[in-house]
Amino acid sequence: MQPTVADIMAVAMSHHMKNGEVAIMGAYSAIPMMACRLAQLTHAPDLTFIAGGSGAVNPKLRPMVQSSCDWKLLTAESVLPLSDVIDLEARPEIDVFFAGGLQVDKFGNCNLVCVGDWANPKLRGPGSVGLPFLSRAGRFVIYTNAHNKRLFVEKVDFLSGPGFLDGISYEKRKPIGSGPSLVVTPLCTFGFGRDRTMELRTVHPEVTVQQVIENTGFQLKPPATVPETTLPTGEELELLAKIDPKGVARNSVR
Amino acid sequence: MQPTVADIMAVAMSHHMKNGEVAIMGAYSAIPMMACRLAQLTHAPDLTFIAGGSGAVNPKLRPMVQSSCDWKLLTAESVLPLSDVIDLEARPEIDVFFAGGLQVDKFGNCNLVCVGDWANPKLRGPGSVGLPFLSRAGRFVIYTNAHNKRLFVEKVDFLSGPGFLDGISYEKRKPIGSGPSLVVTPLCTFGFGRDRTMELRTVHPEVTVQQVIENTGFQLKPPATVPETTLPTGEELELLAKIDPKGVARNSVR
Amino acid sequence: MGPERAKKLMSAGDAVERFVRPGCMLGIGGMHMHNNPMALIREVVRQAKRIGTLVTSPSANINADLLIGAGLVDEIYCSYVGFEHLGLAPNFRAAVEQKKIRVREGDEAAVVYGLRAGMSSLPFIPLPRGLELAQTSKVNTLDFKTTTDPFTGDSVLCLRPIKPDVSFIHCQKADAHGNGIFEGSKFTDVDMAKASDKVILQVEEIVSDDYIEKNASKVAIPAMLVDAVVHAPFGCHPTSSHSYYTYDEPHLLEYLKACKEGFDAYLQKYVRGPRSHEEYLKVVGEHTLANLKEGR
Amino acid sequence: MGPERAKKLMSAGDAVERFVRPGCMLGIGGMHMHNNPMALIREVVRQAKRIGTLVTSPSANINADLLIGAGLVDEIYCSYVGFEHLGLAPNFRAAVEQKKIRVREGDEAAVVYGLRAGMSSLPFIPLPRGLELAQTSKVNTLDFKTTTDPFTGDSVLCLRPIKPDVSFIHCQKADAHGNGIFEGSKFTDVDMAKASDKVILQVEEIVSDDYIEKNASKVAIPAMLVDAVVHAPFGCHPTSSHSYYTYDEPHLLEYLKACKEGFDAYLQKYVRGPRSHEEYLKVVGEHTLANLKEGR
Repeated sequence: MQPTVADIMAVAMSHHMKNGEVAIMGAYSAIPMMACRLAQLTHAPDLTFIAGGSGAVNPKLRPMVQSSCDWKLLTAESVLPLSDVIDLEARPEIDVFFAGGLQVDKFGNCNLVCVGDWANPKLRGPGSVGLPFLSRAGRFVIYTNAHNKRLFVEKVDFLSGPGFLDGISYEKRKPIGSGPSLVVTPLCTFGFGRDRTMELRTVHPEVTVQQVIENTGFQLKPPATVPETTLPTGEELELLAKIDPKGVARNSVR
Repeated sequence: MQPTVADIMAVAMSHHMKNGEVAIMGAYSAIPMMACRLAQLTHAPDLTFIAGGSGAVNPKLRPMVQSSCDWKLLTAESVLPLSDVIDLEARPEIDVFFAGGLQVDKFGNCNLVCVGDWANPKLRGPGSVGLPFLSRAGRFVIYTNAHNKRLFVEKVDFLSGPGFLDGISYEKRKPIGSGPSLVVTPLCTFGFGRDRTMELRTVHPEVTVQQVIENTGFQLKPPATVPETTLPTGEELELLAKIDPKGVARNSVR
Repeated sequence: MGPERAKKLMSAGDAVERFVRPGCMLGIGGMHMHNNPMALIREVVRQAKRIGTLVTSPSANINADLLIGAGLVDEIYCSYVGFEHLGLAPNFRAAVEQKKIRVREGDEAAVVYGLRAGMSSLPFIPLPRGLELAQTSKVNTLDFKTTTDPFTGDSVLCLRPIKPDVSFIHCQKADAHGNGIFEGSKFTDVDMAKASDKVILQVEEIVSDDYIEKNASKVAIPAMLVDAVVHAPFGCHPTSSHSYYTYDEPHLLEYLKACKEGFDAYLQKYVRGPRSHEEYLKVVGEHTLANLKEGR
Repeated sequence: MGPERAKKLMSAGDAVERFVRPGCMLGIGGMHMHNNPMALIREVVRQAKRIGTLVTSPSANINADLLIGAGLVDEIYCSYVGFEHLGLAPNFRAAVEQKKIRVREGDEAAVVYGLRAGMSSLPFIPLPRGLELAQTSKVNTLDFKTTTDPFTGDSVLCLRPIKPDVSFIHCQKADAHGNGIFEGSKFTDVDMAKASDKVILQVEEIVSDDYIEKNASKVAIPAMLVDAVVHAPFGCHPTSSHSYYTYDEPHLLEYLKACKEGFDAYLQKYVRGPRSHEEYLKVVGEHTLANLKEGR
């Protein structure tokens, strides 16, 4: 069985989760949900994850669904009113927040509001939703279903979800969480360097470093050799096929 | 069938409730609960009442119980978390709040905290609980299970539940509700006059005006004739006997 | 036993006519493509009621986009308007880009904490530290202001309470008095009902007083908050009603296409043409509805 | 399928030993003579753990009075300590009158809004207008302070958040991970659990993971908030556990009498004497417990 791009992304996120942690995700998060379920079934049985708006804690994903508020997610361990979910989002207990955006910049800042000036937008996006809570999360993972220069930009046009801000003044703002820790795209994974900017960590199979550079809107200085993203093991692939037999998430990228 | 003192008190409170209103009561409120249920079964089918800490809305009182948080109250129309009850207490929707105290003064201020100075109390009471919300209730009814000079005092030693304060400065404090409207004791009922002090309105059967004066710690200027408190009708007595066949509330006074 | 209680049952048309004042602040429940009170929303379009300010749960969908597309919304206080995996909200997007609507920029915190302040009669609500780092408060100085924490002396970002004049809430069951039960997620709908002056409750099913007594602990919306109960089976279509039916993805895609190719035709076919919710369901078709019930 | 999850089941003794630090702020759930987590409270007395600050639901009963009578409470933040129709709380009353305890005077608003601020990570919480008329805030300037409403310029009374170091909560059912279900009133217990750093959950019954999955919508306390699950059938005695058993009025009257006539004898017979909750139940007697179950 060949892994799909979504499989590779899910496994990268799964490996990032530690046993006993609490994770949360918002809208359009089929891949992060699948990643957390995979982690529970492999190395992190005590991982807890909350499927955003539905209020479902540890949904069993029987079946996997697209919408973050689907009734089917309520086959879970508990179902919280959204108000309780928000209280948890604000607590230090949330170890990992899954985030995305219309734009993501090199400091890991996310924008879901607009392209161009807020008062005169070229494109109006949906809005920030829960992204401002990134400032309070233990750490956060950025995932995207596309990788291009419109998405990965030098500086976001609107700051919905605070990453490392401008890098320099970050410490002065007395951050509560520790900021972005991992970026997973259909082409590669990024981490963050000492200067708090994105650094290319791995490229997915059949993707070249050059491709990543060409599709990223800020400057990358990749090392001489960039390793390939860890591929799913046979066991992981089997589990992914069990979690999502219809490919709702597994076939959602490209 | 002879009415008990509690029957007479319940009927006085029942007649005070209008159809469509919302009422709320706290601890030790068996008689107000019985009064509200009686009103629902007679002239006020759309009266809503909330049994304080239990969170029960319109408990059926099958059976009548002593404790305001009893599980048996949950045979009701809805059961709210206390937090929701408090939100309702703060809303303008609450038309009638039932209140009591260790001390009640002539302006209808209530005290559940202490006799004597707060820092050096002669008697420490339980505490104010929900009485501060009296300031936000549409109006409030004071009920007591005793009537003596220690209870009805010139001025409360601690202001738990604001009535008409000192009378004079009341308007200046921009009250939200309209203050106390009725006082029901084992001896009589009081209303409030233009100077916002308690006025004797009716005496219960076999009680003299002189008895009330002697047992009240502030000066009363009763009119020449004080009518007798309206007695329960045959229908009301029958309903009270149905609501509380074991006399949990009906036999709770004297 | 006892005298008869008043009932609050009425048609969507009567409820909207009676409780939605032109220019009011309207709250709308449901989240993403779930539990949107669409029967009431289509009725607002039929009656062409102008909405002064529209406020929704943290994630609006067609509930907001349809009203905006009908040109009825002066201002929106929003956290997110979109169609999740199906893409952006075309009418919202166009109205903002063409400046046909005023935006009070919000986020999940703004809506949730704002409703909390509204429902608890708080004069304002201070936000947890960190939320001030997002740009939201910089572009919405009407709803976000700063005061001093009286315990630490720190400067703290605060929100204005949200108190809709009237809200539309969909839940699955209610009695004729308005005791409402959710058979799935509650989203921010209970908070919105509590924060609102008037509430119109749209339900799949009217249940008896006896049913409510046996399920009192499931009642999330107490009758005293509710002013009208509207019986509207499939009243969330094309969105889902949790545990009753799933969302109609082909219809939502048809809607998204129509937004780009001629929204008036959509409005004529599905909203202004049918004179009632019952007629709307006929246009959608029994077969489609039965399939959505299957797919829940 | 999948690897085994960690369980949080432990004895009352182990839970109290591990999570109650001397001098801590302890939150205690239950209200009036219902759902008081007495098995845990008796264990605190056995281990003679000093409580820096005790905070309870808006209406405390024997849960607070017993700890105070055992001389273990330095300070109490309270709204009400009493026995409802059975009278005043003798140990609380005596300790305050004899100045053996510090009182942070509160009221229902103080506890409920304070817990809300705590559970929602708010820096402080402003109160609805009118509550400042009561005298509470005048005698408790630690928890009540004034700031400026940034929207109106008015002066507003505010509360300090309540964030217990550890809380004791009783609910009727939980799984081994701490997903807790109330089969009756929730009082302020969910808020308290959410506001606390650590939570010890005392339950009547341990249920399976499967049971929780089938009743997920009834779970009010999610496992992630819970640090220890203590299985203690009749663990609320002499108070009630909603839907499981009623309160033991003769025992409460015996308690009230003992407070006046020699509290050490009561403590010896019922608390320090029995070495565990199981031994306590033997002292109370099977027959008594069976009757309370009948009378629920």
